[in-house]
Amino acid sequence: MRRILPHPLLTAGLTLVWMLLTSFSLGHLLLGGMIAGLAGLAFARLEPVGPQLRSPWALVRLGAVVSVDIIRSNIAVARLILFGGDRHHRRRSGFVKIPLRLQDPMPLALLAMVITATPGTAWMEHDMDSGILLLHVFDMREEDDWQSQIRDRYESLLLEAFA
Amino acid sequence: MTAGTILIAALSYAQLMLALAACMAGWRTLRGPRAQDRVLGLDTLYVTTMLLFVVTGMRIGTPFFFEAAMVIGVLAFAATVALAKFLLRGEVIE
Amino acid sequence: MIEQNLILILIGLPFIAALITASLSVNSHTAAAWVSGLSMAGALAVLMALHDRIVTGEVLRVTIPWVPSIGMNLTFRLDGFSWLFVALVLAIAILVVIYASYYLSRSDPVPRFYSFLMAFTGAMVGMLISGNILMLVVFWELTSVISFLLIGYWHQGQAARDGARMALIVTAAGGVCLLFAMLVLGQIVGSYDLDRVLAAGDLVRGHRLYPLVLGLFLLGAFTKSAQFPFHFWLPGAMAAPTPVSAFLHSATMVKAGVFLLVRFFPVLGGTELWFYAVTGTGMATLLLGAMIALFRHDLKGLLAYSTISHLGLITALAGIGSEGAILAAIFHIMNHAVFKASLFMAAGIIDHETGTRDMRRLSGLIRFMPVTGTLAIVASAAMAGVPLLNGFLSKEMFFAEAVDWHNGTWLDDAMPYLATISSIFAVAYSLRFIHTVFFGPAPVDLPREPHEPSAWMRRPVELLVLVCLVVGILPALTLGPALNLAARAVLGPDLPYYDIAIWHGFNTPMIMSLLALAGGTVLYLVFAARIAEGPEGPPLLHRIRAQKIFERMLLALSWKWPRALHKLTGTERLQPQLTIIVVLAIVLTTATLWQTVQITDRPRSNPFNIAFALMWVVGAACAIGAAWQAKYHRFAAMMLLGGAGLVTCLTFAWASAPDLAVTQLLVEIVTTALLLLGLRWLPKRREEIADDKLLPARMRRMRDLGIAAIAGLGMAFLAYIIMTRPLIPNVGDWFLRNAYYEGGGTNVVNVILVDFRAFDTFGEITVLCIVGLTVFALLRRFRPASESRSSPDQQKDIHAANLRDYLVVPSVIMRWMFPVMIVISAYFFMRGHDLPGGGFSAGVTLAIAFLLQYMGHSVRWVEARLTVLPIRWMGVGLLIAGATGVGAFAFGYPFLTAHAQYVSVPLIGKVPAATAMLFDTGVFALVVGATVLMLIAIAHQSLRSARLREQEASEAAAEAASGPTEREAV
Amino acid sequence: MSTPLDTLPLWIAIPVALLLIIGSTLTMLGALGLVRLNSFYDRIHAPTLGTSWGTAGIMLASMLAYSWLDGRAILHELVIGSFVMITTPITLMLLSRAALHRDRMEGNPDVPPTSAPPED
Amino acid sequence: MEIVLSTAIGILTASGVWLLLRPRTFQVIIGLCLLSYAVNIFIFSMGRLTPGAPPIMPKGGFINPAAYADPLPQALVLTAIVISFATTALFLVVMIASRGVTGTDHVDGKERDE
Amino acid sequence: MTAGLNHLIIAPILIPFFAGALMLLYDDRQRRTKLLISLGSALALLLTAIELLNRAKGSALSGGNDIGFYLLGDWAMPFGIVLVIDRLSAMMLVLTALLALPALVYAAAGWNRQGQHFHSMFQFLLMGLNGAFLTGDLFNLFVFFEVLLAASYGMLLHGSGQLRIRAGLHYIAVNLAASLLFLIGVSMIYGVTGTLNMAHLSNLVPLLPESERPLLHAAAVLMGLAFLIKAGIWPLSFWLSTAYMAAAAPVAAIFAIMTKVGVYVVLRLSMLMFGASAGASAGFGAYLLLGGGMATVIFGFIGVLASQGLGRMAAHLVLVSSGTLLSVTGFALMGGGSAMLGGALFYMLASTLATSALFLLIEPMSREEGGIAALLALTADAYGLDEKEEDSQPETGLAIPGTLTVLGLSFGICLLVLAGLPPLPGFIGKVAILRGVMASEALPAGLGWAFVALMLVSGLATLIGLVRIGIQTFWASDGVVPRVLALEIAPVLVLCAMIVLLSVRADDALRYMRATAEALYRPTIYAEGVLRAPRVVSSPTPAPAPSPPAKPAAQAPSSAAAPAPAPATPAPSAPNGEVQP
Ligand code: NA
Ligand code: NA
Repeated sequence: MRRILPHPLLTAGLTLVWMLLTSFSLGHLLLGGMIAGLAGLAFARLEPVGPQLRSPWALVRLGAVVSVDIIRSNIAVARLILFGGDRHHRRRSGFVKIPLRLQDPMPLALLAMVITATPGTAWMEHDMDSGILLLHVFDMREEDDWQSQIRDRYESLLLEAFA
Repeated sequence: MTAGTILIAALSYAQLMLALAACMAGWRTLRGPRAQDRVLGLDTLYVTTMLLFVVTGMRIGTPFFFEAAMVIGVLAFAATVALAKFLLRGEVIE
Repeated sequence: MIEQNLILILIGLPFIAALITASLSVNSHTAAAWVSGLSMAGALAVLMALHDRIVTGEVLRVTIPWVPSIGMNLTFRLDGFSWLFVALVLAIAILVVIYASYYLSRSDPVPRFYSFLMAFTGAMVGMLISGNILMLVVFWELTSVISFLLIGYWHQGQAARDGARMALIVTAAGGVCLLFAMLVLGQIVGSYDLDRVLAAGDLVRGHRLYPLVLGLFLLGAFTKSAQFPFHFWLPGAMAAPTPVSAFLHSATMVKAGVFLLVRFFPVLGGTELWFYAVTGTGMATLLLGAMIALFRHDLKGLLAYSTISHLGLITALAGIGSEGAILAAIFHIMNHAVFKASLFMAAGIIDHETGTRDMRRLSGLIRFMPVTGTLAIVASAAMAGVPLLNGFLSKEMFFAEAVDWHNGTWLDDAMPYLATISSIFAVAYSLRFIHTVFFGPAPVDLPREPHEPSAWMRRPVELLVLVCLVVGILPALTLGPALNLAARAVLGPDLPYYDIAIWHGFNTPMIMSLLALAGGTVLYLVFAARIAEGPEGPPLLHRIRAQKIFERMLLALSWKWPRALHKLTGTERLQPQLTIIVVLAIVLTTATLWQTVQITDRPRSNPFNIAFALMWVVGAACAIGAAWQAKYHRFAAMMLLGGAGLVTCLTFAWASAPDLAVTQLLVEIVTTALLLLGLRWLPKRREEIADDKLLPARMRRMRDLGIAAIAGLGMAFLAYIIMTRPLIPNVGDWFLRNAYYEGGGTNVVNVILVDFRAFDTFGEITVLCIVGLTVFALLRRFRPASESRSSPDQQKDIHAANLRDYLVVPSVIMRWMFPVMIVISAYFFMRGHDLPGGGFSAGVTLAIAFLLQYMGHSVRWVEARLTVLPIRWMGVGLLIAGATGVGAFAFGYPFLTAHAQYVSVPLIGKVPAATAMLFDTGVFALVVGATVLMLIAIAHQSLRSARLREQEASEAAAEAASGPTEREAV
Repeated sequence: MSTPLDTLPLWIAIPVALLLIIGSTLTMLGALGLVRLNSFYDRIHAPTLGTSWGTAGIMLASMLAYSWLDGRAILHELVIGSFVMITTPITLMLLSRAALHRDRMEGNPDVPPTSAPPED
Repeated sequence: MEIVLSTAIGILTASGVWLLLRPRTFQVIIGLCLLSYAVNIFIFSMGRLTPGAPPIMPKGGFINPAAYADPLPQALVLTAIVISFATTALFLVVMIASRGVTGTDHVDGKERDE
Repeated sequence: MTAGLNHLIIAPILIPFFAGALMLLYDDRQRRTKLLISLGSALALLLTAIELLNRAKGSALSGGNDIGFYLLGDWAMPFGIVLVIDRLSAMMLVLTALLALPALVYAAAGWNRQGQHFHSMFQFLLMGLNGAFLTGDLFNLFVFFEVLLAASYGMLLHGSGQLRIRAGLHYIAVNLAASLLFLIGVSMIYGVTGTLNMAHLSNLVPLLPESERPLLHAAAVLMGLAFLIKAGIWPLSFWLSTAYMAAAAPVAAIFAIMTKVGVYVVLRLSMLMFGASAGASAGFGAYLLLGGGMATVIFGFIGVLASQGLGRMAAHLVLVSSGTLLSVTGFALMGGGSAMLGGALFYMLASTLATSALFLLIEPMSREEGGIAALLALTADAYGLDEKEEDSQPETGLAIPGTLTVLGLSFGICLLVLAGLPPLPGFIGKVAILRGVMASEALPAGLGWAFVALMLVSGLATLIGLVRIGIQTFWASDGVVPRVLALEIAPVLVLCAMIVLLSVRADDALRYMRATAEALYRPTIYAEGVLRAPRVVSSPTPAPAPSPPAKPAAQAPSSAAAPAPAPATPAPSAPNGEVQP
């Protein structure tokens, strides 16, 4: 089974993509499944073993958190661009160093997506040895604790999700 | 005030906004000053164009621009990755 | 019938002999001589056999069709004139063959010599008996070409090469003129048949093109017969072996020109123009040749100029063209051939036996070679015009014509004087030849000890001298009838019989002859010593060396001027070439449209859209920006190019071409990657180019800016006027109507690509395949410039070490995108026939998927996991596409006939199953293969360079380890 | 110009229009940021407006409109939206890394030194 | 709208021609790319502009060809795009090969004054 | 060769295509197999071409449907793409095959090892050439031009090295510019006339409204420029000499036909579009072609005289030949008559064979010690780390005796042909042309005389130049006789033999050419023949006859969508009337 379907989740996901693109019909389920299966086989050549997903629920929670954050920061950044900050506060950007506990590339990639997708934070560089992530923050407010925000809001969920 | 008029207005507005966005992205690409700024500008231009594909498709009433938008959405990053990697390493494939 | 076969044998024999001798081995000297001699004898026998028919005044003809559609046939025509001439050629040929077999050295490639000689004889005979004026030119040119080979027989010497080349160029140029003349003549007469041409004299002379024909014709004849001012090639040709000179330069080739003059006299002659041109040239040549001959120190040089002079005499006679003159001309042709051939042979013997031809070194040879000496003396006397010898007779006839014939022109009046003067010189140079070579003290310090040659080498000379004597004493019995026959063949059967006697009484010509003899003797006696000490050539005149002039002219005409002109009218640089293309396109289009093009009064137009216009503001800015930056900021230019491309894609979409938008976008992405891959090997431009700020560079830029602006305006104008024209009915409508019913697809563009015009796609994928292969092949032998061989700057810095893991996180996403892109690719492929997409888009998508993996990892990493055999993909893709096309044959349809059907599949429903899809599979496979091949082939260069660097580093390390002392020494 | 969109009822048309306006405005603002902001590191934040809610707004609008027209859920745009979100990080990560690298190589004091421990 | 597109073609052409006449290979290749954009749009415009009517047909039924964009120029442009992509790639490789063997990026393989 | 299906017509395209594609599946080291495939293909091409020629000969002027055509995809005219075989194209096919075979044999002496995939590229070049000769569709012509150009880029660069790369860069840049002009021209023609079919176009030109005519002419000019660049007209020909000189010998030998493709297309299209029956467009471009052609001849022979090496000289001889043909085309547009045009076609045949032979001779003639081995060593890959280059061994073939004699003889034959000296076909061709020009009443007399004089002078200049080189090579060089392989000299001898044969059978050849020229003067034969070409399926409704599976495409959708497709598909039965303005 593993030889024919090395990445079942991926295959399922790609079949879904196929059906999203075409239509939800039996024919396309079969065709899409076949193509997705082939794609999975090709992927297995690059990555024989997939990620060990422990808790999908944590990922769902992460998704919810992130969605809210994205909307919020969209508004914030848009306002900052238009008005350059408010009366009390001039926008000040800067770099933040955050030591990460994540080691695996896969969850790191997810974290990168999260941080990038959220306007206002940008992933600069990450050192694999020390685990330090360099973040660029669009608007550094004193009251924000970026370290804890990243580590607690996102990283912990990711740590929970992946083995 | 029919649905059609509202939509046409919204679509025209969206087209205009996106075209303006494209202008600004283009300006950054042209202006620089550093290479990374240009790449960023071009990347933004790509995204803007993609959105413009979708909006124009809606405006014209055909779904046939979807593929073009998808090419940008799914594949165009390869071009910007190549550009960024070139900046970083001086060669695209090592 | 039999005569015709005989004529064919006559012309065929020499060529057959040439082929035989050519195939003999290098040292079969005797065999070659025998073959040649026998074939000549055979030909002569054939000729004699034909004599009976000729003598009745009959003209024998035979025609073998060759290219009848342009009137060029192998027509041969033998009459009294050509018979006599052919007889002369063959007879002398036999003698030359005998002579040559003793003359040529054992070390020479003798069979080749005979082969050329025989071929030449064949060509000469062919020319003489040609009954078609085009064929006459054919043989004429052949004699030039073969004589080139003969003169250059001893090509080890510079003189032989130069002489041969000059002879060829002059005579071939004349031949070209002759060809021109014959073509026009044929045009006037309406036939190339010699008989019809000869009969059309009045028509030709009355034609407005007569001067042109005459001029070209005479150029041909004069060059061949070495007439002034084209005489200089003949002395140069003396570098040829003596048998060649004896044959070509006395008896045959040089006579071709005068032969032609005589032959065509009935057509072209008899006009004042003819007289002035021909007789004038002839007299000038006669005089000049004789004068120069006197001053030549080289034996063969003297003979050559003498030949020139005698040819001038014959030419002058042909120019006069009276009955007597023509007869005299023919007679002198014969006589001159006989005595000059013998003289050349004698000179050859002297050269052969003493090792030199310089008259200043030769002396008193009569003591060592009495027989040869005697023969030479007799022959020289004939040349000088001493009575009782043949030369005397024809010269007398010439004098008689000079005196008796009148047409009231100044040239006519001057002729007797000029003739006498030249005769004086002729006597003087003949005397010099004899006196200096054979009399006086014994020679000193000759290269070889002089002695008589072998008897057989002398036999031909003996025979010829005998002829001189016999003809000189008994002209009426020997040559008289033949001459009359020949003259009648030229001038017509009504010609009265001319008796050739040796004594006409003590008349003016006789006085002139005596005057010449006396004057010549005095001249020589007075100036002998001075001539010997003087330069090669007459006083003053020797400075004007025609040969030198010619050589310089040739050098200028054929080398210096062409080189200068070529530089002026051509260029090897790319920019001017491209400029010319653009400018020509602009100029010619403008010229075509100027004041004729109409702008339609009811233009089509679509409503203005501000967003679209704004997008083109971006597009235009990007395009101009790219143009601006491409020199110093390549990277920026590339991105700006991408911007312009993006707006182009949007335009396609906006104007209802979704397929184009998709394809252009995909191509954009791959092109960007390609350009970047290439940019690695174009090191950054560090400093501005020095000349850039200077005025010329600025002027160039201004000019190019102007051209570019006009080109842009022009294209915009063209596009505008056509876009706004009302739509004419076009074939496009048909595709719209038939795509679904006939092509089985709803996306008309795709149906066109894979069905209606699938053949275009078929060609297009082949192009892609070829380019892929070319890129691959070229990069296999790629060598980067020295400064790009090292790793890029970005990787050199100390900080670079920190970049180790920079790809770890991105590469995860890039890997995961791989299967996604495969699915997207499949999606594009599947929907192509009905919606935007298709094999090409799918293929490029998959290629991008591969590219992404290469970028996200290293070449080695990817290739350890994925085996992509791009060339295999390409081959298979092409074969699938081709096989799909050929598949239609099985059903009786032409190539690429598609078979479209919607097949009902259980559970799934109707699916399109067009063979076009199979074709598209081929396209897909090919595009994947070719695109990946191109990308990877370039990418591999980095790997190669890196490996090379490693190799060099390890070698250097090894060297450092092994030889520290050497390093210290350095 | 009449399009099939004319047949949309008002209650769908209004959210569609709103989403379009939000999406395009955000994208425009993002681009504006690209023009107005002063340093590269600031500017790198701007385009994410377009790739997040800019894209989302317009894609949602399209999905809504076409789903109504087709009478079934048209979720094409979901694919584009999610892949834009997935792929944007790669570009921006590599780009910011490149910018950092270039700035460090030039000794720009505004960027923090490498966080990697010095190698020995 | 035609005027915008014509202007666009004109500007692309002018930029392309300007670059085509420059001495550096990279300029030439960028110029060729720009020119191929211009020419592709030009070909496309020969079928006149018909916005909003892609040549994608309904499955069956009567078709009014006038209501759709002319598909033929589009098919031609597609072929032209592919071919110009191929030749651009080729020119690029020749360009870098030339840079490699001649040591200069001048189109003539040597600097002007040499 | 009447109506109907005849796969033989497409064979000249498919044979090299499949051969080339098939060889991609073999590793480049399996040379013998590749060579065999390649030679087999070339031989098959030759036989096919000769058969096509024989068929074309049978029926050239019988009137009506007397040309062969092949409807690709079985689509009705003028919508689909058509291949057309007539005397002219058949002749070009034969010529191509005649050049290909010797070049391939020659390449087997070691040239094919200098780079990758030589044989595939060679086959694709043949495919492109044959396609260009056969196609009856303007855009398809563009595609095949690109095929042959792409292949020629590859072939020119074959073996790499500085000279080739530099020449290649120029060659490619110029041809890319030309391709762009071609595209502009083709699309304008479509925009103005609404068709791409050459036959259809020929019919439409006289009917075109006057307002559109200038645009048609402008399009023709732009397209013409593209062809003329390929044909090497002055001043668009400066790329040519370096490119031909730099190319490897067998490549240059096949390149001898490349300029002729340009000439062929110019001739074909100008006679179709601007022939005597073209109404107001008749004779368009005649003076341009004549002037350009004569300028090319002048430039060519000046170049011949100015050249130091034989390679460059041979390249300029190509220009002389092509300039002559272009001038004659100009005369033909003025109504110069078939005698002249036929002569020119004959001359083309002869001069192409001779230049090809000359290109093959150049290398052996100037070969020093070592020959190909040295050449390979020069180009051997310093970077070939990936694989061992076993290429560098010289071919151990049979060296021929009497090398210099054989070389000299071959050189002499080429010289005589190119200088237009008797008795070889160069002379015959020239005489035929000049005779025709002088006899023609339609031509301006002054131009005719100028042309005649130019022809003669150019022949003389050729003679001078070639003799100079010949003397240098064969007479002035003392020293080692080069080692020349039988594999290298045999192809030259074959070409020379063909030249000799051509002069022996000159009358047959000339007759053929004249008939070809006559056909060219009657474009309606071509146009009507093509436009009436019947499909295999006569109409979209199923045929009642028990024929093989009648075009199912037509039935399937109609059975799927119930109503009969009658109103939607009236076109295919009326190919002619419908689309005319
Ligand atoms: Na972000
Ligand atoms: Na003496």
